[in-house]
Amino acid sequence: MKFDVEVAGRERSITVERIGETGRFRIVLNGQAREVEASPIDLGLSMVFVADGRSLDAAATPGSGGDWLVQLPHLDVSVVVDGRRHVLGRQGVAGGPGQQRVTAPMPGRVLRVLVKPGDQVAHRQGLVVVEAMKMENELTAPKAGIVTEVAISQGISVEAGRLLVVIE
Amino acid sequence: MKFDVEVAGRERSITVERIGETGRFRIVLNGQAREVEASPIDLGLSMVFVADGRSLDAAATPGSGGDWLVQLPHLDVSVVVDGRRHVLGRQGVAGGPGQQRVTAPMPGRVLRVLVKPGDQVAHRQGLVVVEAMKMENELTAPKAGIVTEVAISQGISVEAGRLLVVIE
Amino acid sequence: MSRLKVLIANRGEIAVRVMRACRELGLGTVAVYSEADRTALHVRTADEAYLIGAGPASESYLRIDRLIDVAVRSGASLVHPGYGFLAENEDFAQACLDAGLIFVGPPPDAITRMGNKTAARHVAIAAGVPVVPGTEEPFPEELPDDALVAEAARIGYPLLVKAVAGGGGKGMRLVQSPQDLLPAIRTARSEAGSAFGERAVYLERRLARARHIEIQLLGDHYGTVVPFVERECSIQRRHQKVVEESPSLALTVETRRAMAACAAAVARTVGYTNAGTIEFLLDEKGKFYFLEMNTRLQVEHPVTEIVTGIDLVHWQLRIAMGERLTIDPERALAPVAHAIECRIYAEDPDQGFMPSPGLVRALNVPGGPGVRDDRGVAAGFTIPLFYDSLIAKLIVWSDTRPDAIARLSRVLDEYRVIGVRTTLPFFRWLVAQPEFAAGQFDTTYLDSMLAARKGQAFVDVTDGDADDAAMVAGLAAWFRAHQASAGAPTAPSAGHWQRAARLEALR
Amino acid sequence: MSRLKVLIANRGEIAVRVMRACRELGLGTVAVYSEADRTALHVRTADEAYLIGAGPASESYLRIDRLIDVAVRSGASLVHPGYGFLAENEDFAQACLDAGLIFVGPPPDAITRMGNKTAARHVAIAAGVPVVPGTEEPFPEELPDDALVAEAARIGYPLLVKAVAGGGGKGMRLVQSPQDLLPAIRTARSEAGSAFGERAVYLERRLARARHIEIQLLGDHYGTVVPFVERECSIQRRHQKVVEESPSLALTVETRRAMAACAAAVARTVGYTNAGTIEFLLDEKGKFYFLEMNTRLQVEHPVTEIVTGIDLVHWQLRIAMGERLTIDPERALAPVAHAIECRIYAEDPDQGFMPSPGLVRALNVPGGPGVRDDRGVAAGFTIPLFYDSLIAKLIVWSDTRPDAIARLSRVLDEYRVIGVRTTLPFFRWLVAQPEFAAGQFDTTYLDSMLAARKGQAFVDVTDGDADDAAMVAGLAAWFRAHQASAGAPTAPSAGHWQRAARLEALR
Repeated sequence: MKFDVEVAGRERSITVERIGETGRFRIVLNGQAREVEASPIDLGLSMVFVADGRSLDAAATPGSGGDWLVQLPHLDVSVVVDGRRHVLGRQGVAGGPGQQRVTAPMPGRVLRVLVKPGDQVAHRQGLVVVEAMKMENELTAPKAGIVTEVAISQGISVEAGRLLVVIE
Repeated sequence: MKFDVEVAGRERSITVERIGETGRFRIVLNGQAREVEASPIDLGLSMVFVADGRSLDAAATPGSGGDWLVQLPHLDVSVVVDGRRHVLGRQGVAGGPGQQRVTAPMPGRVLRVLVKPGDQVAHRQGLVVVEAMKMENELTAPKAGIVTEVAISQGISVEAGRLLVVIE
Repeated sequence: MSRLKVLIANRGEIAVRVMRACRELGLGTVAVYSEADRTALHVRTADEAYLIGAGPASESYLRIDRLIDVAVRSGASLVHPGYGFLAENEDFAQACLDAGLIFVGPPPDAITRMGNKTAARHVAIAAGVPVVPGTEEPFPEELPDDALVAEAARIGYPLLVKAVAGGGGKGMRLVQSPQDLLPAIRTARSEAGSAFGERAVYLERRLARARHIEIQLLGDHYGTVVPFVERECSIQRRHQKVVEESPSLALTVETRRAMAACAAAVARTVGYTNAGTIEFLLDEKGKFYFLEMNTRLQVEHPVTEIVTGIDLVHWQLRIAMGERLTIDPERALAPVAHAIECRIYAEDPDQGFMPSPGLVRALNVPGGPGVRDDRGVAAGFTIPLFYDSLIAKLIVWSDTRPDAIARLSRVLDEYRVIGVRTTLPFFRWLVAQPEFAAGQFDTTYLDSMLAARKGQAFVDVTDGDADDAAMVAGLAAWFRAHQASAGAPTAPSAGHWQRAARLEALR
Repeated sequence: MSRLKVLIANRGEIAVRVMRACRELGLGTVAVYSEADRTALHVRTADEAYLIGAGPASESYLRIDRLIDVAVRSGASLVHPGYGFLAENEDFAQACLDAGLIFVGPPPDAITRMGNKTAARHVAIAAGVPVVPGTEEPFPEELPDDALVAEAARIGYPLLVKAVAGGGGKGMRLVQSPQDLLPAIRTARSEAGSAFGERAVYLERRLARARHIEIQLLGDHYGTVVPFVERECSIQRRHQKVVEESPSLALTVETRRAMAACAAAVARTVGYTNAGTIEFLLDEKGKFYFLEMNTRLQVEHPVTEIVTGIDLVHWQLRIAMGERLTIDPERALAPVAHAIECRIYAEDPDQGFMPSPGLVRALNVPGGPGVRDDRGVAAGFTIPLFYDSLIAKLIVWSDTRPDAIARLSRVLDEYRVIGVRTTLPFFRWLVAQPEFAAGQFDTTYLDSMLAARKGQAFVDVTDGDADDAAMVAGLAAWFRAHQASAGAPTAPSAGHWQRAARLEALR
């Protein structure tokens, strides 16, 4: 099977083929072929590279929209397989050039709205305070600009990814 | 929903109805009604009895044929829901009256066959030695009688539940 | 005779911790839970559990009336408050006594005197213990701004605005210069009001390069007070402890004994009983100052249990039931190992430690020698928004601090939480820092390090990592595809993914 | 400089245990695995892993040629054999040395002398240590039956038939009277041949009411031998240790020192290095007899690590790399706690402890104070048929034996393994026995207790239990039914059941 994957901003294509019956696979990535022993376990994979014996124990949790959260022993990374990453990611840096859409990085309650449309804001100036788990988290401007939209109001609950403020 | 259940050899019927939207249930068992808070977790259930607060954390793993392995904090027990227990259970005490079918309680290899058809055997006399995990396990006669069938031979591998010997 | 029951007026890991001690002492356990905690581990661990209200703590875990009601209904004899919530609330302690229940903690008036940070400073001074310079009385909310500014100038900058009812870094703000004073006081008041229902604050000088050292103690009802070997909690992010250890590299045995004596003196001055902790700041010259007292069990109590072999929660319960404290005081002061605790939170360290609540799909908790797992979350639990997002405390120990750090590194690599982001990548980074290994840090260390990183991710995705991740995702997609076509000869557990994908679709 | 690598020539919990020590010392880890162990925890834990053959141990973990080949290919410098498999095989130790590898264990000739049970008895006698009366030389297979009968009569009944190459109760049979002698010798030979590839056996008197007490020791390459505080392993089922603890209730401090001195004397006599254990029998009068030596790390080593705070596997590796043993001998003999280990097997105690291999769906491993989890199995692993079915070692400790037992009881209640039957119900029964609590047992205790039960189940299903189980199954069936109808408002994790049901159907 052939998949298009995107990881850490890099696009590549990958071919996965089973060899025989016993959990051995041939993977071609970046034009390079490798043989691995691979078996699914729980929410992950146990992989051993045949050439050098390297053992890799990884979790792979499917998200919505074709992305997987891959957890290697020392880091977590999102991989998109045959699809597009969701527009509303974890961090609100979506939007066209010049336009910055600040979204909620976690669910919570809007405790205070510090700006209104038309305000001039400096880089790192506070925009909205969201309370989650009893801690106040101040979301700041990713760049200097003018607030063109405030999409929430004080006291409401927001989901992760919800648009809060647009700055141009 | 109404279920017929069998547990520890006792048949009973049980009615499960959801109350409202928030994980509360009304269960009628043996003509007695109880309210519980119940939520599925992983392979189990968290249950709290509303009347006396008793908390019960149980695992319930479905087997084939409508039976569940229910694991209470201090014991494991099989429960058959709307179905029949498999004939080939863990222990070979199946068969008609007077006939005892001795089956393999675990997968393994038949190391030695100690009886042949026509043999008279005493209660607890050794019938077959099955090796599993490097330990030799001698399966013995559940009652005195005559061997009417030996269904395996030395050296073969057997699955759990496989018929080994019939005694009448 | 039916056995005694203990109501645990808390949730999460500390509720589970207390229940374990109850079990070991033959005591029954009664849990309370909010609607957000129906499947929480503390509910599953308890003998009995009672729903006490909606998710927000103010409607459940902070409702004294409902807690007392459950204690009475369930026939509990003792109430253990854990830490946080009502653990330092004298009204709750009093309400327990009024209902004929034993409160597993100090007497209400000791909570009142020591829980109020400014009153506690008076006690320390009366006990002859040096205090950090600061305001002697809390500020009423109506105090004019210029009075605040004048008082701050008297103390000197940098200074800290602290909630009188504070704890855990909430309602606390560092102020470097006069123009930041008033906004800091406003934020601190607001946070304190939300966290503790009490908006009063006071000011305290920020000591330069100070280390946070604290002394655990136990007191019984017969006048015996036993202080323990110190804990060091200087690794803090925004005034919240992140790593705690015992013993401290920064203390001589003489300073340990002096500090322990001061802590015991403070406790005796207020007739303190049960478990408590006196926090000190240690300056660069080895001089120490009383900071405040926590009139309860602390998050970091396990490091003390490990290095002394003494079970503090057992003793809390035994003292509450009237037993005499028979610990050898020399044993309490002589650590037999070095222990380090990390607080594993459901927070994304690469997004400014934003909370990352959600469904914990699976956990790989490390084992083997020298590891203790104090966890409040099991697989299948959805971490709610309403509370502190602590998943687990991971405690390691070994003979020496370098060995404990080597073990910590091994253990952090084994630890995996699937489903939510956690602070594990941050700890893997921290444990590799030379300053951490050398023990060269003070309470500002971590915030300075984090500020200098300017949000840089705690792990770099190398080309090799990206290749690995791509292969893992490719194989996972392959298994999912072959699992979907019935009867394909894949391993059974590939079904997890199908399930997971279906669950995502249901959201 | 690339770091040193260690090949771990084993599987399961001990392979994981050794890898943890390697990690903590900065050593790389190389695993080997059979086709039945592709997803085993020891493979997932290692830096590198190499397939060495089919499931049966004779085609994989016992293949010296393949192990040496992997060690050379991977660039390993050290080989750790764990316990079992080739751990006491002098040919393997020699093959490692011949290939320029460091064998983490004693020199091959010490294995030869002490691994052969009858030769070991000669060594003990030479060291001035009392031995259990028995045959001084092994029986050749061609020895006529009447010679065997005569020799047995000389020793006296009851007696034990023991494999010369034995260990772990394999190839061992108790003989009460002459008519059982010859069948017992046949079975023992057969089991020994299958387990160790060596059919020789010998006879030993069965001491009445004897306790199994053993002394762990470490020796370096510079002549230092340090013996440790004893372990008691009298709780045995069919000569296999089931529960181990340290210290023993049955020893005075004087006997401990005498036994430790004897153990060290035996080790010195053979120029022993690395970790080993001398097993003794202690009779009712407090007199002890050399039983045999295990020239390797033992399953029960964690209890010693806990009560002394000394990491034995670290020291195995450090000694192998040429370090001097710098342990304070007094510390090694002075326990600071009481530790108890239970071996959790995939066996069904209610079916005569028959193996219960299969897929482990989930595990709840207990945590909190005083618990160590040495596990070789993770959720999602299918326990194979080919090997010992040990899932995990559960070790608890506390200040005193009664406190440790109270903790063990708490911890056993928390422990749950979903998917396979385990010996957990048996341990819950054992821990409640008054003889166990009182420490009144010898090596025959457990077998007698089990025989007296005549197969009675370890748990009785009361009417209340049956009601509970019926309700759990009814609710589970309800959730499954509502999960099946799409969009029903059930909690997400109910999907597990659908998955599990589908997997069953695929089998």
